[in-house]
Amino acid sequence: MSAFVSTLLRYRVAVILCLTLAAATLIVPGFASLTTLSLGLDRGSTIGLIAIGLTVLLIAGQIDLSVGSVFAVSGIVGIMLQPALGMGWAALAGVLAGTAAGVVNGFLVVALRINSLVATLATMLVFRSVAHWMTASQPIPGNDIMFSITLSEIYLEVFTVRSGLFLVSILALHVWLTRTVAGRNLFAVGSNALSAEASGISAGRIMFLSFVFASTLAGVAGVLQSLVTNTGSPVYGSELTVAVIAAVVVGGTRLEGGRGSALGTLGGVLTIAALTTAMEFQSVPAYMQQVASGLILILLVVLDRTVRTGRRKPAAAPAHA
Amino acid sequence: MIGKTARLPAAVAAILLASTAFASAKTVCYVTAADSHAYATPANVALNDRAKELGIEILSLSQNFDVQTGTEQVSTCIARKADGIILWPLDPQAYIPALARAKQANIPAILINSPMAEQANDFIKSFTGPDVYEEGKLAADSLSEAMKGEGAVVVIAGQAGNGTTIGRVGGFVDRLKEIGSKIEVLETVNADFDQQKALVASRDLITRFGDKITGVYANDDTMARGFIDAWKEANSGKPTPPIVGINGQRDAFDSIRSGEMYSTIVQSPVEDGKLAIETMAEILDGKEVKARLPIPLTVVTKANVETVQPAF
Amino acid sequence: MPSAASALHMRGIGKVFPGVKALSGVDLAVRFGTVHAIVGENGAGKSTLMKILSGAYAPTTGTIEVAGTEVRMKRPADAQKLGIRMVHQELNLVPDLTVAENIFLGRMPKRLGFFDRGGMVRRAAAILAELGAAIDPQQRLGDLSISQQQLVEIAKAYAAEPRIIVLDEPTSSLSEHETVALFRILRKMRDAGIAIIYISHRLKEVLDIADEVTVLRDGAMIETRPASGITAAEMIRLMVGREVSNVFPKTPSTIGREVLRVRGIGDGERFHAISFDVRAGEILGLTGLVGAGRTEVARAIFGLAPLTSGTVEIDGAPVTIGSPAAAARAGIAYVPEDRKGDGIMPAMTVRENISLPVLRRLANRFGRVRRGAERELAGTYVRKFSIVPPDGERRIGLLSGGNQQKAVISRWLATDPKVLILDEPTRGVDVGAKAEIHGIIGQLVANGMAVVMISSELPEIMGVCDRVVVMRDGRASVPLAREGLTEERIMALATGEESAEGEAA
Amino acid sequence: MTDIAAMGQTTKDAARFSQGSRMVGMLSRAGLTLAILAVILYGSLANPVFFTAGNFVNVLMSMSIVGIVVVGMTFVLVVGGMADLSVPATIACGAILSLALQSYIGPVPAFAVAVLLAGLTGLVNGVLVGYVGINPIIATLGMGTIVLGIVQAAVGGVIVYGTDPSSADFVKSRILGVPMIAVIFIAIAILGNFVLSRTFWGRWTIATGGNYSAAQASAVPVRAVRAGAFVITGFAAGFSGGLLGLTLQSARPLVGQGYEFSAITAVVVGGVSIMGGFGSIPRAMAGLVFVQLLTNVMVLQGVRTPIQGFVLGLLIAGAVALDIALRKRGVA
Repeated sequence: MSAFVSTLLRYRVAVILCLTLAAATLIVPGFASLTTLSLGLDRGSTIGLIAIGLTVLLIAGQIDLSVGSVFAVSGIVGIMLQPALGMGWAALAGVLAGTAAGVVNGFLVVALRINSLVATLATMLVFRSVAHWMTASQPIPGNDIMFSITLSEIYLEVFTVRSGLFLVSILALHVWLTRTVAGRNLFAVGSNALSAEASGISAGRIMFLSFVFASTLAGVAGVLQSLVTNTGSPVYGSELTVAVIAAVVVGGTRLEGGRGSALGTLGGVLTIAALTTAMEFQSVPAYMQQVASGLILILLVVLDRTVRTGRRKPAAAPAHA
Repeated sequence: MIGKTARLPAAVAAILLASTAFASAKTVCYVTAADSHAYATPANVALNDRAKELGIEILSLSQNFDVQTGTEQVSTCIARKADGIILWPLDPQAYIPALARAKQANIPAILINSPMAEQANDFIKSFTGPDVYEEGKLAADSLSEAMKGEGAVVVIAGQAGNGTTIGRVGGFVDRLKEIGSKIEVLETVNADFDQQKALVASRDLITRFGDKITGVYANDDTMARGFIDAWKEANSGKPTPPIVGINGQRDAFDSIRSGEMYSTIVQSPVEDGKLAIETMAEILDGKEVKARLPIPLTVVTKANVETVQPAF
Repeated sequence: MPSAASALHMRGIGKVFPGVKALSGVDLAVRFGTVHAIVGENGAGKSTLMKILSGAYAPTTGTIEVAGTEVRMKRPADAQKLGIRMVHQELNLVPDLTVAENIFLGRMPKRLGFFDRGGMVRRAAAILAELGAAIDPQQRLGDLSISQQQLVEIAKAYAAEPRIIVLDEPTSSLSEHETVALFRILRKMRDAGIAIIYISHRLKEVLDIADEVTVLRDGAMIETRPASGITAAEMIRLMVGREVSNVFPKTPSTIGREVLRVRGIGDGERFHAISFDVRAGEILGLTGLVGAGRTEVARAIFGLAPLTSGTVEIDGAPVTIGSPAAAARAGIAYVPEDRKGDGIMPAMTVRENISLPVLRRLANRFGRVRRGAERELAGTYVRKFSIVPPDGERRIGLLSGGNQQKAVISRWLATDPKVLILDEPTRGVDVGAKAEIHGIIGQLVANGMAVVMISSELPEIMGVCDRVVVMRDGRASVPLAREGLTEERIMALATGEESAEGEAA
Repeated sequence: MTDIAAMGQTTKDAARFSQGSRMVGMLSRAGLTLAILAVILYGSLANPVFFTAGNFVNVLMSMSIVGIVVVGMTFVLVVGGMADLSVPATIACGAILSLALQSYIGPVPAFAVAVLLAGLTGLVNGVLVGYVGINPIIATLGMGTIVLGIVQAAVGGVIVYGTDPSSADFVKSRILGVPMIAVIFIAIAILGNFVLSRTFWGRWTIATGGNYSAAQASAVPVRAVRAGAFVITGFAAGFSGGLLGLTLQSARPLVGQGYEFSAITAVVVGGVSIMGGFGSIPRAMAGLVFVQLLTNVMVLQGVRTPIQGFVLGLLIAGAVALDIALRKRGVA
């Protein structure tokens, strides 16, 4: 295939994003505006923050289905403890709750050697019921609505606290992945754990930390969500995990581990955010939105395949997470 | 390759074009619970149709039962500078900050179908639609009337943590206390408004309590049907204990005729939708509206089953 | 140089696995600035000994001294801190990182957590140049050929500036002239005072490179001798504890009609215009440098990879082969190169491994596999090829390499193919089993089967084959008759010093 | 000759390759049987109604719907396909169509069409996974959302009611006291077991899961086999969806929610390796029975619904961890 096409394929995420934006601008009146941008970013940032953690985890060759539940638990803790600790410390506690959840996942997978898909399927259920337990299945209100409102203030026409945090973190992730030794070691572990071990890299430690990192970020996202809505709810984030995994994979990160990029994830998150926003502007029914995002997911993964089959590896090597 | 990449914008375009065009009329932002649901769908349809008659443009966003999506969608509405917001809350308070910002932006907002916590009242012009808490109370009355104020009931509730569930269970329990009835609640199980889950749960409840069950309260008719099926499996021929459901579905009416159910509470999605948009229209015309505009709730028993229209 | 200081001294090393005594009382003394070879059949305990040396296993008994001081190694990292580096038989590289990143894996040059890619790439390039390997350090490792990766593995160990370097079958995937290059490097390292421990089945190479030779048998140390004072024959005797007269016996067979005819096949990438034919009762050798495209040709003929040009004929009738299943139907069988990866189903029993390609035939019309028939089939081959242990219900993963290989061959004989393609059938197989496998191949051709045998080991090619096709850079020479063929001639063709393009045939 | 090299290597791969594993396999299966007995014992002591024919019939009926999915899911896990997350969509497809089409083409054809379309979804999954080589999680996730979206669009999102009561009566009928639906489930389980453990296709499935490239080099049509597992699951899910629709006589698009995880849970608790190449229908069924009995006991004991999830989660982790621990012991 021609150089041009292969370039298109290499930057397929960016291409798809641009196409989406272009199409939206043409078809949706008033789409191309700063408000839309800030909206998209803000909506993207919840998924995005979790996606950052999951990107790291997927590169390490692991997966975490429990992020949605962690999201809820952290939010609840962050709200519940407000009377006792005050807003700031409560928020911190919420994030730490996420960290703790990550420790549990990491322990199950690294120490007990349980396949991460199974382990986090289990913790997904456990953390979710913990959320119901703590709240007796009732959403709990926070102290200060005004703070929630300021949290969703828009600065410089574009950024909310959330979206700002998201963008900064993902750029940091990009630098970390590409420029630091630890970042490269992460790829090594995801690509071939045994070799990494043999080269003196502690694969177990890296995987464990990846789980902690992922859950912590889910915690951050959860706390922010709860602060913005001034509510801790046991049902938060139940729809989230799938969306996040989709965003990361659309971003070209591979579930088998060893490959992925922060900017790709950014692209994936923005694509999905843009798509949703655009379709909502046009009152496209939710189920049609599902079809669209499903199609994009499959399409991009197929493209990813076609790029890779240029390589020596047999086309349909069994895909093991 | 090119072919593949080119197909995407086409797809997006198709999807986007398939939807309604944009106009300069007054635009009302309608954040609905879902666009694929037995009750919500007819309500949405009614609301949209009435809006056309009133010459109002509707921008409808579906939360698909996800609160978080909903809160974000309210922000979308604000950013779109809608002239009004009709919100179908799935949580008693999560939307409050968003509604507060709507008020800051001078966008009038009203709630449809489900109530929210008191703090919300400062930010909304009105709450139209059935009062799920009220429904709980009505159910309590109807059931204790059927049970002569004594006996033991099982409650088959909806999703844990869901606003409607909280209202309908809360209203029921509080009302029983209120009238100091001697009815005891044996057990409350969550069946997520799902007939199969209700069926499975009911089987276990029937095995567990057997004849102790002298009354049943289901948060909606679908789950009531689940209990009836379970009961028939367990002890065929034996008449069901008095069962009270909510919604007034067509098949619930049949069950009432055949005596399998004691009563249901009709809340018409059509009324629900219409009332909401009409109220919003008045607000847009600068009229004052009542803070609480209930849609009629009718308790349907054998007595009036032939005269009342089923909700859907 | 007897004066040189002791680099490594292992005393009374023993290792016991549940139920198995892997090593007992092994003493090993290696001096700096020498190449110390360790030879022995599979299961003699070489790998275990090396795993202990690399810190992967802890010895049950015994002590280890490195440079005169006793050490305890709990994990590979410990060994590496002591300057011990392994070059493993199965590569220890990371496909998704670049060559440079692989070479410096685990010890990338850092500055405040950040690493300078430029410096790393430059150093990697320098090292690769020193090793005379033409590899771009920026390339993704996964895109390299196996032999290139092998070189990267060696570069990786070398770059760590080790005091002791252990090479486990480093030439198993290297071609002769790459081997020569490797030896040059090894000598250089030795002269730089590094202690080199060299493990190999290839005794000729051992005699080339080693200063001292230690022979292991059944987990015990038999003898250590200066390489100058030992011959290949002696080594074999010490290894197997018996005299093996002719290593490659050639069983005579009558050569019949042409069975497989390959004309001008190519995959448009790794091999082009390959033509040859094999006759009943004939063994055609397919050799050449690794990466010359031998395996690719075999895989393509067997339908594991697509052909873009050329024709394949069986018994004069052209066949189109889209999948291994189709190949099997056409009467082609293939015993792959990578036994662990492409050969055996470790979790399955020997019986299940053997019956796999013929299951359909063994199944009744409801698809139910007839157990009796299956057992019988497996049993026949287990007996015929004296597979040890003689138990079809044993998990194949537990068998020795040689016996696994015999089972894999049996699998294909069950389909009674017309053509059998064997890809490095005796790699990593010990001397005894090697002879057995050659015996089996002998029987097959004697019964009129046509065999294509891929091998890098010239003595084997010379000993076993009737005709030889030499490949170079994806092109094949004309088939050369065995008579008057010398190893030198083959090397000349393989390395391109002499050219005899195959289009002629 | 004992080959230490081979031993060392087996310790790396799943320990089940080792000699000890046969014993360990039995041990872990025995463990599950013991666990089931323990639950039964506790149940009967804790609750009088637990150990009654009526209750066991309940459990049987409750597990039938998901059980049919479990049969398919077992194939997916054994072939190394990890999981089929499109199950909720295929169930919805089966349930909605088998009811919606009744009035047009009659109950039986409606059911057939519904199952066929579900199978078609499975086929697309299979092609994406087996032939295009996409990670199963992603492929089925994507297909799931797409199909569910289409189904919702098709019925405009409202509840679909059955129009043919006789079909309901059939499903609810009983044979010697055993509910028809359970009979169907058991029949399917037996069929599935036959295919997986006795036929060449089953052997191919296990081989492909065990070592893909070796199976391929052994003339096993690996791509088809991988795809097949997903087709089987598609049909199974469609079938159970159809039955679900008939029992309820009503169906909503989200009717299948959660079944994918319940199915995976049962299979995994049954000790089927998620990495493929190992497992059987009986194991999966044992897992299913255990989970169902436990849930039943919890409900009878009045454990709150959310807490049940907690126990279930611990259960999965516990079961798998135990299994792994046992295997490790089996090796070194």
